[in-house]
Amino acid sequence: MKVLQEGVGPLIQPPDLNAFRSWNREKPKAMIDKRMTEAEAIDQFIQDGDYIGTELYGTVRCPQSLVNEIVRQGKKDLRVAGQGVYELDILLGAQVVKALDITYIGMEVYGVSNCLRREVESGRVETCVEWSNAGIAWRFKAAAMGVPFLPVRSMLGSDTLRYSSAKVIECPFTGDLMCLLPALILDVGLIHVHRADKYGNAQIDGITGFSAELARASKRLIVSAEEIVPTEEIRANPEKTIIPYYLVDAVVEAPFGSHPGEMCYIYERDEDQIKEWIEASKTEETTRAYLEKYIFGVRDHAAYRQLVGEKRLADLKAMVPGR
Amino acid sequence: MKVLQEGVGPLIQPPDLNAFRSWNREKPKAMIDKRMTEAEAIDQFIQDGDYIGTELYGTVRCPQSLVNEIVRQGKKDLRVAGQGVYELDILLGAQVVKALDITYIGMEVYGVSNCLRREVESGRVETCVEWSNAGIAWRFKAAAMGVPFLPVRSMLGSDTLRYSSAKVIECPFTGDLMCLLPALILDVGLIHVHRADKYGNAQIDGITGFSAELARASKRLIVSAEEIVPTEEIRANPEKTIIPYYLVDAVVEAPFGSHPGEMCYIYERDEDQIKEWIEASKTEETTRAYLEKYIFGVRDHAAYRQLVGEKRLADLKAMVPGR
Amino acid sequence: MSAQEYNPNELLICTASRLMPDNTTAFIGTGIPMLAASLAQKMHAPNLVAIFEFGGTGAILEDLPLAVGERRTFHRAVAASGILDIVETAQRGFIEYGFLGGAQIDPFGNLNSTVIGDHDKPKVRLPGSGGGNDVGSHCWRTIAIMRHDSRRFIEKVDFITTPGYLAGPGAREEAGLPPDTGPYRVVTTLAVMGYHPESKRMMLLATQPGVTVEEVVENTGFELLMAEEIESSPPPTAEELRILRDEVDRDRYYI
Amino acid sequence: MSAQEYNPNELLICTASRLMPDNTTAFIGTGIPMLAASLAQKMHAPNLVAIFEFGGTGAILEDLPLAVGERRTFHRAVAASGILDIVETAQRGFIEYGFLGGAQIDPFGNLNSTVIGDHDKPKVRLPGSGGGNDVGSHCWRTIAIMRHDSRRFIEKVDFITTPGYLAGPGAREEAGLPPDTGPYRVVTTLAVMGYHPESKRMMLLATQPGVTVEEVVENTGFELLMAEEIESSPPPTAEELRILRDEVDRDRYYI
Repeated sequence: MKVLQEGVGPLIQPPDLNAFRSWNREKPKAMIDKRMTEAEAIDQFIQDGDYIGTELYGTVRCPQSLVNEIVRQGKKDLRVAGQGVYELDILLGAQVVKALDITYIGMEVYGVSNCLRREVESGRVETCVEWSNAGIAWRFKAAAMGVPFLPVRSMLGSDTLRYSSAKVIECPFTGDLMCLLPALILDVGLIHVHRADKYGNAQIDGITGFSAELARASKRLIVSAEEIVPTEEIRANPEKTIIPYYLVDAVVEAPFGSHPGEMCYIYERDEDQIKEWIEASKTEETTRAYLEKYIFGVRDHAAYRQLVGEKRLADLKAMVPGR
Repeated sequence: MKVLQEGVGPLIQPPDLNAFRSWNREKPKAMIDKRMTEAEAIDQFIQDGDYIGTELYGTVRCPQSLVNEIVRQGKKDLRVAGQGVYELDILLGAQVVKALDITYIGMEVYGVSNCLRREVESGRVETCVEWSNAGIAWRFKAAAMGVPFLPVRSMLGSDTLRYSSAKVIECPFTGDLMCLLPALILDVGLIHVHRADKYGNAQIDGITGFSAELARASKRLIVSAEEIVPTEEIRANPEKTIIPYYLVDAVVEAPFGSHPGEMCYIYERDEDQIKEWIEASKTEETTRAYLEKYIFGVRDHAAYRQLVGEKRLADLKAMVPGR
Repeated sequence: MSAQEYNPNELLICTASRLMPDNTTAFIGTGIPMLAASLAQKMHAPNLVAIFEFGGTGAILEDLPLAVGERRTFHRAVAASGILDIVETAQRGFIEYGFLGGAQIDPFGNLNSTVIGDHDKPKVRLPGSGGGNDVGSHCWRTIAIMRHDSRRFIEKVDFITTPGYLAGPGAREEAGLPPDTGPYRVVTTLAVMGYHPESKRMMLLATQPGVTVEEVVENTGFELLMAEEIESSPPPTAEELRILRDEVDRDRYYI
Repeated sequence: MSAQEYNPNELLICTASRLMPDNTTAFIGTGIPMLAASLAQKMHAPNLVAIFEFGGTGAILEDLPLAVGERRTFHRAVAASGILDIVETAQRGFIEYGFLGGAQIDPFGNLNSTVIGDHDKPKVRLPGSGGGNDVGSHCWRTIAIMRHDSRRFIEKVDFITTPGYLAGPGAREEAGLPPDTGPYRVVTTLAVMGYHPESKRMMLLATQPGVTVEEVVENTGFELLMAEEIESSPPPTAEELRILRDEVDRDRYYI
């Protein structure tokens, strides 16, 4: 296969689909109660140096209680796939990221990420490999399909491709140039959902982002859910299941798990706390103070909710209009 | 791109994704009332020689009233993508098929298709290009993605590949051999759904087969629906929409549109009529008599329903258990 | 039919059923495999994860599905998706067992369901691959359920619809198929066969009740390897037959 | 602020809004494009099909979405899917307009939102492509909304995050990008620009109210082509401002 161009970016995680097959074969297919706390899930399934990914869009449906626990446990040298706003900013603020497959890390309308700037410009993040949003999602899709690459027409002609690890080839059917994206297999995927049963069958309301793809691209998958429901509720609406249980290693009950982000139909975004973070993230010192307050200073997600305050959380719920 | 092996089968429909883009650009994006009868839809959108495809599984959710109308109007020389049971058998029985991208045409537990045998063994079907079920679905998926091929690990090493138009290459990331499937763009796609609005927004209950892929791989798309619903019903549950209106050219209200096939949660399969067809299909003469009775002998789908009989249709509905 | 007697389909169903362990994934096709999976769930494998090609995962097979995409294939399932999600799940290595059939099989387990005779001028045009090739490419272990006679068990199939071990050891990997996959068992009304771990050729493991090794050999059109010890496959038990007749296929679609 | 006065964001929103015809598809990103799309739906384009990256198609923008995946992006939508369905819809040619932004733009409309300085030792690390590269690769016509000064409008961007016309005529096609796609308009508080049909270089089409051609040139760090007739972009109308203030952004998130 003649390669006409290739990006100079390293493959931070090589796409070995045969090894992934063997891994998946060994995952238990039994219906096992996988409920545990954030602390147990992160301790058991994330190692220093792991390649991890979060699924979300902006601050919507972030697995934030899991990300907070990663920071709390002092996991480090993480390699991260990123499209992210607040949650990746927290990881960068905690200085636990070593390498990034990056598409977008920023604060949306609030502008650039101060933490990304500090970590990359200082060289503490050693590697940034560039992709587009769909590029990263397609890389998950390739892994989810069980193939080592997908051909797409994004990224062609750009420096985004030049600083990626994609390759350009000529289509053997049409002669069109295609950008080949290598499959991205995560060591650990983190997804927050509306509901899951204790085995890990998970359902999401509204748009689904790239949850199906990331879940299927993960060697280990930690699902947090606003609510744990009986399996019969899942079986009554199997069309809604976007993650079948056998993909899942841990199920964490996490009400307000996306806070300060939002969860559609359940609670709105906590704009005040987002603004507090934007301010805090401006210096290393204030960043540390923020992390101290919201992560190290609280034992777990229940304590975090207490710190944020029942009234404030109730207000965020009350802001949700009818459908 | 070095090709290590290629199937000897012709590309019955070439994968020109740029032409497909231009076609899609011109499709109207306005919300237009697209309701019409089977006769109008088939007359307006299917030409002799067109490449068509139906979406279904076995006899489930067949666009049968549309297929019957194709036969009734004497469309001919069709090129067809097939995974099919009763509905492709009817097209073959009517001798209107010239070329097949074939994965499976048979009668499931009732065995081989007599019509397929007659048409292929006589040479009236001039071309059979072989694929697997997923192979055909992935070919639609490639077109739906807007790329000229997808890499997969099906078909490798087999004569199915040898008599396809797939190609084998070495993955430039891993060195693994991959089967490349060319995108399959239909001139006309036919899909039967549970509900649609008059613009073409369509929803399906239960499993969805390859409806999303085929709908997105069709230059023209005819949707028949058990029920036409107000758009507000669609907008109240946008997650359920598998076909957005702008893909659709015609919306046909067709209660019992899948008969003698079934429609999950609405009516069961008419086993007696399937058996009647199995018997009839054994000779050309009895095949013609069956087509005369159920297609040429009735003006339209309403007359067909009358022929089958209200009581029998009511019985098929009554056979559906609670969910 | 009494509990002591049973018909050929009942024998095939019971034999296939026993090959499905609990808490395992199995790709279930139309016919015998559906009955076998339903029986397995009601006997030794209540948590057998039945996976159906067009989207059903983990259905509870209270009622017998009659076709691969009908509502019983996702009845109280844990997920109901579509064909590509399912086959990609297999391609990703999640599906352990897959069931296959065909008109012809060769010593390496290659299967033909496409044509008898030449492809372009066939003597008999058969249905084609369907999901067979996908199952045979991606599932870790495939089980073929066949009618057993010497016109079907032949040295060389007319057309390799679904890859077995192709030309022998290493051939699947050379063709690019996933490593460590391939044919596992062949179940017929005469015998249960496996494959020799080195030569990848079909090997007689057990005879069905009342069948002799000679009968098996006679009905096989190629040289069948013999396991060191040829077992006698136990007949369907009274319990299996009761569940099969009273619960699995109450309406006698198949039995 | 009275109906006669307006702030820079209001000007950008109204100008961008008028570029969206009725019954057209537009890929809508966070910020100004959301307000512009909402305003367009309430003014001249009630059937503008707003498409949001993470899955919303055809939402009714009664309430202003604040981010690209939040509930208002699929409020009473015709479909709610996921990112790949949306970007594949664009890749398949269904999306006419796409909105872009960036820290730098060059005469061919190439955009940088990745780094200032060298990629591996950046002076400023910016957020990265996000959906920008996808929009700029697949949509038929892209509209960039920019702050207008000579440090942003420069001869050569530090990094081509999102392809404009790359090195000029034919370069997109040579790179494999879909034919007939590319930059269409640049909207700033100073001007509206297009591209010369042959040279594909940026060309001044209209100045914003009260802005002179000289001011535009002064704030552009490369030679700007001039349309034969430079128009005056009309100021926001009282009706536009009323709807923008009373309906689109009642809570003054942006204006």
